[in-house]
Amino acid sequence: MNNAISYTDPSIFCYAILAVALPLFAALINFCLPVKSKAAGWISTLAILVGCVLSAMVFAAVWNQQPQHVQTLWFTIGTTKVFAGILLNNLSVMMLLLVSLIALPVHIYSTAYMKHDDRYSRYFTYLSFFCFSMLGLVVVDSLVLFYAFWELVGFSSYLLIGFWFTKDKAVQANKKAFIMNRIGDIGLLSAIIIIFAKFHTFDIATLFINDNLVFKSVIHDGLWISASGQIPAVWQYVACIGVFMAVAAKSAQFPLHTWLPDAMEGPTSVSALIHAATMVAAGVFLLGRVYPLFTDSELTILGVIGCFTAFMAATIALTQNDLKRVLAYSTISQLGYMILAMGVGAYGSSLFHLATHAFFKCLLFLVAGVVIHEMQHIKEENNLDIDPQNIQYMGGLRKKLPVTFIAAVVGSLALIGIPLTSGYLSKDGILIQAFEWSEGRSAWLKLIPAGALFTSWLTAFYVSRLIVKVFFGEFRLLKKHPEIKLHISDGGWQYRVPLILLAICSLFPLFSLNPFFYEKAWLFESLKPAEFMARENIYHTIIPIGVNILSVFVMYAAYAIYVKRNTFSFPQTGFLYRLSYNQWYLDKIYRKAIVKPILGLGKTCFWFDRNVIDGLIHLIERSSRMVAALTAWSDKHIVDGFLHLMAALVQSIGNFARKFQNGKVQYYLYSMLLIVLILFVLKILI
Amino acid sequence: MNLLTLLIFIPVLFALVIVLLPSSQRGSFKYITLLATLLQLGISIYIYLNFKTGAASAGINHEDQFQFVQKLPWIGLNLGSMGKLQIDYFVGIDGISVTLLVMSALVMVVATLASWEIKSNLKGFFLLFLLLDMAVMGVFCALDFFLFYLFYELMLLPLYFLIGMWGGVRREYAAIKFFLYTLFGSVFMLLVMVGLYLSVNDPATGSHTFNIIQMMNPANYTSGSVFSAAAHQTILGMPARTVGFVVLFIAFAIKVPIVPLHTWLPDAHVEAPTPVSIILAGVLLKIGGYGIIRICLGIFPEIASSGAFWLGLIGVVSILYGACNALAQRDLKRLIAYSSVSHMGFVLLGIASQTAEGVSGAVMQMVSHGFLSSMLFFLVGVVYNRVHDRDIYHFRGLGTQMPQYTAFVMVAFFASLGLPGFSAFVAEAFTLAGTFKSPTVNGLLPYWMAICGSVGILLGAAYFLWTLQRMFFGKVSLKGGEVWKIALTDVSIREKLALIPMAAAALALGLMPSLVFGKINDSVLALIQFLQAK
Amino acid sequence: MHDLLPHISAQLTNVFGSIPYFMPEIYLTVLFLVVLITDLIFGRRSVKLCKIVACAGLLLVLFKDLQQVALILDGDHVIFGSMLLLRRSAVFFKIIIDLLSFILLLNFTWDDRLKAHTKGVSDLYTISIASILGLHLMTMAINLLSVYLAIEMVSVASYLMVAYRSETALSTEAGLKYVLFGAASSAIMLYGISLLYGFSGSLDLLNIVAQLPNVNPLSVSFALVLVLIGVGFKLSFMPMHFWVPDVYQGAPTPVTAYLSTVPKIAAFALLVNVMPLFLFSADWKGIDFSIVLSAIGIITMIAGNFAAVLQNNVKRMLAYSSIGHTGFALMAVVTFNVQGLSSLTYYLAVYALANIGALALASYFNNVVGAEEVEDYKGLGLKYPAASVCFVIILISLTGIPVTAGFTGKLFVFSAVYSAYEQTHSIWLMALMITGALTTVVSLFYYLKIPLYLFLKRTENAEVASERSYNLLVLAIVISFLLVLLGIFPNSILKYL
Amino acid sequence: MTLVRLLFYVMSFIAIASALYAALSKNLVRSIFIFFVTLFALAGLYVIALADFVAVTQVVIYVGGILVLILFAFMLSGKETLNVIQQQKGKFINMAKVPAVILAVLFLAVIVNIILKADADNLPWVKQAIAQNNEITPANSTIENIGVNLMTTYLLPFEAISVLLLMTLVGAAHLSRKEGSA
Amino acid sequence: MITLTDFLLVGALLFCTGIYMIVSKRNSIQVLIGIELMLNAAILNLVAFGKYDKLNNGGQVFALFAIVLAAATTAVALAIILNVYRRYKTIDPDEIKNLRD
Repeated sequence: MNNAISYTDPSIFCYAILAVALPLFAALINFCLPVKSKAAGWISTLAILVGCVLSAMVFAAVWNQQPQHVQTLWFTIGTTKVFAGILLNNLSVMMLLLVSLIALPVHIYSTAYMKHDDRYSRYFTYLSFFCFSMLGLVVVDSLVLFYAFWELVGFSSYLLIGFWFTKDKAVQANKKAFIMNRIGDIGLLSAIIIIFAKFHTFDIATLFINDNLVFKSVIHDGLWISASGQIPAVWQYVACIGVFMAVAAKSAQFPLHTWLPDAMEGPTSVSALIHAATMVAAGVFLLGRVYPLFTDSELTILGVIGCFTAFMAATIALTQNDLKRVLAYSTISQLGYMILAMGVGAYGSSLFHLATHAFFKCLLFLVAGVVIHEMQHIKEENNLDIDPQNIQYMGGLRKKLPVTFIAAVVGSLALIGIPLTSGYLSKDGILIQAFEWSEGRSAWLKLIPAGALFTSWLTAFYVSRLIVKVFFGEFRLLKKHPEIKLHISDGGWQYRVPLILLAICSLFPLFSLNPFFYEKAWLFESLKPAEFMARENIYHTIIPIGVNILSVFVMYAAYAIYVKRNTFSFPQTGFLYRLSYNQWYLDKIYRKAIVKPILGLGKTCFWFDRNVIDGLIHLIERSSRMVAALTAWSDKHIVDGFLHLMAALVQSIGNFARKFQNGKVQYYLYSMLLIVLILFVLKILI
Repeated sequence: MNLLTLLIFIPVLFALVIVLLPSSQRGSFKYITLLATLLQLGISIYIYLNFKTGAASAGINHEDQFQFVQKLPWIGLNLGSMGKLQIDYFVGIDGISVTLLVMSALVMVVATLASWEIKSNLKGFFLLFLLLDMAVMGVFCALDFFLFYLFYELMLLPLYFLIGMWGGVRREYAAIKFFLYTLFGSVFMLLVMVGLYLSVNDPATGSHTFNIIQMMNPANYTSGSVFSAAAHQTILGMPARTVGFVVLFIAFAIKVPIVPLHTWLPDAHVEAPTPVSIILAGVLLKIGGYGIIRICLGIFPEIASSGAFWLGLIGVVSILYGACNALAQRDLKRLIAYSSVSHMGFVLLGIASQTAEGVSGAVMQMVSHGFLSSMLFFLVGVVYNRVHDRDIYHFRGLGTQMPQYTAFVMVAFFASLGLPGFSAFVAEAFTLAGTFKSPTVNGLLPYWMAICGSVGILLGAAYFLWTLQRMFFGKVSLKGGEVWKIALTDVSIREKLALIPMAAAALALGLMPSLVFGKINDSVLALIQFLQAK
Repeated sequence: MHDLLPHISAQLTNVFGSIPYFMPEIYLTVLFLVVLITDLIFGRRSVKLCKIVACAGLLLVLFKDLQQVALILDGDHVIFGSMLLLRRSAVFFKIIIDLLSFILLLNFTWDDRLKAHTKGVSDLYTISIASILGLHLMTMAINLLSVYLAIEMVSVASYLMVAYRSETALSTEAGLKYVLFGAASSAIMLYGISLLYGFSGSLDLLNIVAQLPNVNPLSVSFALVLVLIGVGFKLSFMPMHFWVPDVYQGAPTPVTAYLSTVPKIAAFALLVNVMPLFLFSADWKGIDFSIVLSAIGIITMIAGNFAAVLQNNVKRMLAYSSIGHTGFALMAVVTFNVQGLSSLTYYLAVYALANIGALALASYFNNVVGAEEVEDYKGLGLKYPAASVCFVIILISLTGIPVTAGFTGKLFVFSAVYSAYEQTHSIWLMALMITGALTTVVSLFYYLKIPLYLFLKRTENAEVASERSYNLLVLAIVISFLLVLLGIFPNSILKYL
Repeated sequence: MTLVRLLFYVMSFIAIASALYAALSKNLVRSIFIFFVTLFALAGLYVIALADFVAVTQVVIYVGGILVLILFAFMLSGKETLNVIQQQKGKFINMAKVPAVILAVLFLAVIVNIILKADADNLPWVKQAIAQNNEITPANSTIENIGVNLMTTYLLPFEAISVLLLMTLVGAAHLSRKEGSA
Repeated sequence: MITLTDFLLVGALLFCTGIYMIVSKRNSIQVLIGIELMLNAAILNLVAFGKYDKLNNGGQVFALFAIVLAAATTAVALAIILNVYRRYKTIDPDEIKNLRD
């Protein structure tokens, strides 16, 4: 135990560890259960429920207090001691609570949602395992462990995306997700290694919090200098790039975002927990952890990328017809906001948005789950060949699914950022701070807040489109197949309770008693940087008003376009439409520009192995017949294939030696005498 | 009785039993072999538990710091003017050997369990198997170069026959290729060994010696001898010590194997029967790495430093080249064979870095790869035994067909591709950490090598995931149709017995790397210190 | 006569004094006569008797050899005027030769083809005993006359043995080639000897060396080259090796075993007796024969080993391999030091043992399945496991892979050369070693062929011949056992060498 | 001395000429008979070199022994054999023989060269022998000397060659024997 | 005075004639004769030098031994040649090449 910490209450750590470990135990127990056992769901839920309570206790104890840190020696390698421990500060306890809080409704929801699956207990095994990884990720204190949980999160996500592994699309999606995440992992690993090589420690507390070694290091004259030595400055950039790659992969930022929409092949409850609320937020969390590593210019780049991602994803979301895909792109877009916030120094707002987004996006996904579940129900009942996720078939569901509809509306408004919702508080904070930040910077950088602003209107549009298409108007499927009968409802309490719970959490009271001023939110106040300026400039007033008024217009426009159909509609063949519909063609580009060349490289290498390194013997055989060819190839043979070269050499020397053995004794004598004579003469002459 | 001697020669005792038993008892051979390997495992674990750590028992270049030592005069001749010939039976272990020893013992047990599939000519098979077992253990324990070489060469022949007689279709080609490659390396190693022997004098007796530990001390070299560091002799125009290092390195590098000396490996692995593949991948490749650490680095430390860049480069090339090749394979076994090339590249990279992290990582990688590759080959063997096909394209949806098997495969694959929690992650991460640290600590390797190495990890994910997706997921669709469907039963108890220890070992090492690091740390530090002192 | 009178008594004293140092050879002569008489009296039916007599007698000779070990403790002895030199190495060579000859004599009747010879095998015993006598002389010869006589004695006996199975074409063909090649070589050698004698006026090599500085070195070198041809014929090094494959293949297998081993050992003994006299004479100005021998060694290794790769006939392959081994042994010779000599002795003994074993097994497989070509060995490994395993062990030893005696032999030769290299830094020695190592790998190509066919190739033919040559099998097993034993504990004989 | 000298030249010429004829002749029998002449001429040369005993031995053993042996061998094996063996194809000047000629000439050149270089007549030991009266003069009888030497200095080879001859006898007899006869 | 060099030259000529015969003649017996010629050349040398070796008679005794050995070798060679003739119906060494690579 490290006793450098001033205030230590051991029970806090026990609670925290227990909160992390309980889901693991649940996973282990579930793994041993028969695959169809229904007990699994309740075991997992119980684990997360207890975990949630414990997290709350930890939160209460640590929030706004001194960071708590405890560690024990894990192993020693060389002279380096690698510690394992727990670091509890505002950031981690917030995440701890957030994750367990989101996970709880999702668990409850899942018990119903996965009820009929053949591998019910496997699902909860994986889900609990994910919770364990995610919770572990937020509390660990060492970069090695952080990386370990980081990968485990990706791994459990891999398992869950591919949960229906007989579905080819699901399998391809999970492979893609894992490899994309792997790219990020490599970045993170490189960054960790660089940091380790630089500071000789993996301890996050030492690096970023207590001693803040990273912050104290400087870049000077092309060297990255700190008390522990110096390395070329380029490696500081590489480390940042590495971290950014990790963030981009996990939080689905351009250019590594393409896995997230595909990941929607997993069960919807999984999408809600992992791909909306928790795992994708891990990237932002990572940024929060290693924030001091980034220099100002690097943060700017971060901001640019975040802004671009937010914008791009929003444009794509405009035209998607798959319910979950729209939500996926909106997630990407919102994550872009968070990264942007980090980039512009709005550290607190970013994390605030992370928290609020977790609730309302999870809510929206669960809503989508209900809708899809019901659509699936219709499809199976009537033997239809439709995609249950396609919003083109939906409409008017507000009557059939009232609870779901209300939840959806709350979630959407939060997503758009309409006042009284939590989304308003966090998003406006980001916008305002972005504008403040751009103050006094070059004109190009003004594009960042502008882009963010524009994106928020786009958001308003596509969210409205979604809600309108799903819940308003008339049921389009019924129009097409008038014969079908509808037996759909909101479902049992396992569906409703989570929805209601989350809907409540998406409103402002949880975060702030003042529904209009983001800086009054308690979460923000605890996380904001010390030098935060009070509201004194014009942005604090203009932006909320401007944004929201225009948003309302946009929403109405959407309603008008999709329900009343009394105004213009989009040309569905335009370039912009296609660009958006095909997700900016990024997948195709990746396939052509990266996947194919790599596979090609593999094939080339193998070809090289077979034909050049290995096939030399055949080559030599042929070339010995063609003397001309021999010279051309011999170079390669000498370099690579000495074995086969030797075989051929042996043969030719052997043949040469054998040539004398023609069975004629006089010839032997002749050769002998001649050789002796020649050798003798040569010996004398030389 | 010295425990190491016992450990080495137990297989021979049991082999004698098998020789004496009539063929009618052939059913019992496998149990006898299993007993022998289990006994070995027991002894090795006992040794492991009783292995003392601490700077005073670090080993490396201090004879008195080795443990479980047995030193008996073996061949001693008075050669008149040429001094005395001194060859000892000298075995002992330090931290680097002990973990490999335990790993090998466990792999041997698994290989025995995999030998159940062997149906023909059992007597010959198990005899050769036990002989190989003995040689392998001997290599890890020998501290006399002559003895080392003896065991080293002794591995060749059993393997040749094991591959050649019980192997696949192209077994002759594979066997000969394997044999020639390795013999090529070792014959020249013999020359260097003799040169070293003539250069080194045992200070205690004054005679020439094959003692590896004595060879590490520059003071023991007679002035003016070929390999004396002070003499700056040349062989064919090149500095003699460089030549010596390169020759030894090539000999071991063939075993490791490195690109471009690796082409024997895919063939040998593919054609070998499963138990032999397991031993090849699990143990034999480690002997190359072990040899490089113990002998190349130990005897020629200054060359190892000046040539570190090239070693590292070879390591990086092996990592990337192996991984690229694995991407292109259709044959599952071949894929795994190439992945071995890639993974063993990390060993070389770590060794080249000459940092504590790098070398520890390399040793860890050897141990870890020992378990994981054995497991992987065993898993391939499971499918191959059932339907005699290994083509990835011929299978689909095995996850439904053989769920438990798939679970094991996933464990093995993810462990291999470096999922945290398993040993390979710790090994590869620290190898890379050591590599990256190298420029600042000793300036041997450039920074970019670590980055390139990490790309290898990425490629590893690609081919393993692709295989998973292709073979195990999706709807069941098998080339052999219903026949295969019936044949492809899930893993049996025996197979589980073999697989679970491997998976458990990999997991245990991943969670508690100190199991390995704790034992090797002192030795590694001593080695690094020794290398820096030169 | 008057001139000689004063010397006669001294000469006679010398002769009588020499006899105690000559006991093994006297026993051999008596043995020769006994075998001859047995042969004559009992005729063709006497094979068994001849064999018993010959083998028993040889054991006696061996015993006498061992007694000689005591005689040489006080130094070298020049006996019979200056005809012979009895020294340490000669005694060991003789012991090895007799031991191996004993095995070979046993072996003669075990080969079915040779046994079936219509004219009986008993004459072969007579001839071989005489040949062994010649070998004994060769190991000790130090006088041009005794050198020539010994070589001729062995050669003539060899011609007879090769052509022994006169009813088969191949045997006689081999005989013809051998006799023509051999007679020509010995004629050339004799010419060289006559020149040497002419240049120095003496037959005693020690005197000759003393005289040579006064003669044109080029002329002496030429004479020596011609003499080397004669020795080289026996050793079959390049370019005197052409006869080897044909003769080894054509000769009866036990005879091949004989030819490829003991005369070679004796010839090496001769070489190490004679060459150093010239090389280390301070006044020697002619050709540097250590370089010549190095070059010859390199070429011989290459020619022998590389040509063997392409052979399919087992005996022929072994013939080529024996050429390669000669080259390797030459490596030990060129060091011309004590270590080189003892490593040479060890190497040759081990090589000979292994080669005898290999040919015994060739005989064996010929007996049981009529196999001559490598292809005929296909799949025999599992039918005749004991013999096949022995074959593998023996071939491993020939290749020089641990833990067989062949490896230790190679190791000792390498270390001898290495230590010589450390002193001289001669590039030739390095080249020799590298060639030696390379050709070891090459030799694997062909040695491995036999295990490859025995074990790896499979055959549909499932029948197992009932008749088995147990004697040969036992011999092979004993030899393999010895090879492994010597591989692990080379000390047991090395400490005497 | 001139007579001896003349005799030497004559004998040398006969020896060489007959040897060349034997070498060039295609007819075996003729070749054998002309070889007689060579041997006789050589015997004459031996006499000139004051080795009368050797000359006699030459005549007895070579001419009487070896050549007769050769002839008898063919006589005994039937006339047919002789005919087959005698038949020779080809022309007098045969291109195939050119390499052989070149080899022989090369050898001759080398040997002559080294003989001249050696300067045999001025070798120290020869001079010493002359000085110490160790030279055989026509007055000496060599036979006694040889006899004594054979029994003392060369006793060992003398005895050894007897074994050799016995062995040859046994072996040659064995080879020449018809199969099946004991 | 007949010099030693004269003898040596005669010997050399005979020797080379012998060499020519052994590599060129198409008849084993003629090859044998060639060998005899070479032997005789050597014997001539021995005898010629033997003149200056009265005491030891080295040259002459060696010549005697050489003659006897030549006889023995010839006898063996003839026996073999006869056997060859029985098997091959020829004694042309070029025709007898069953043993070859």
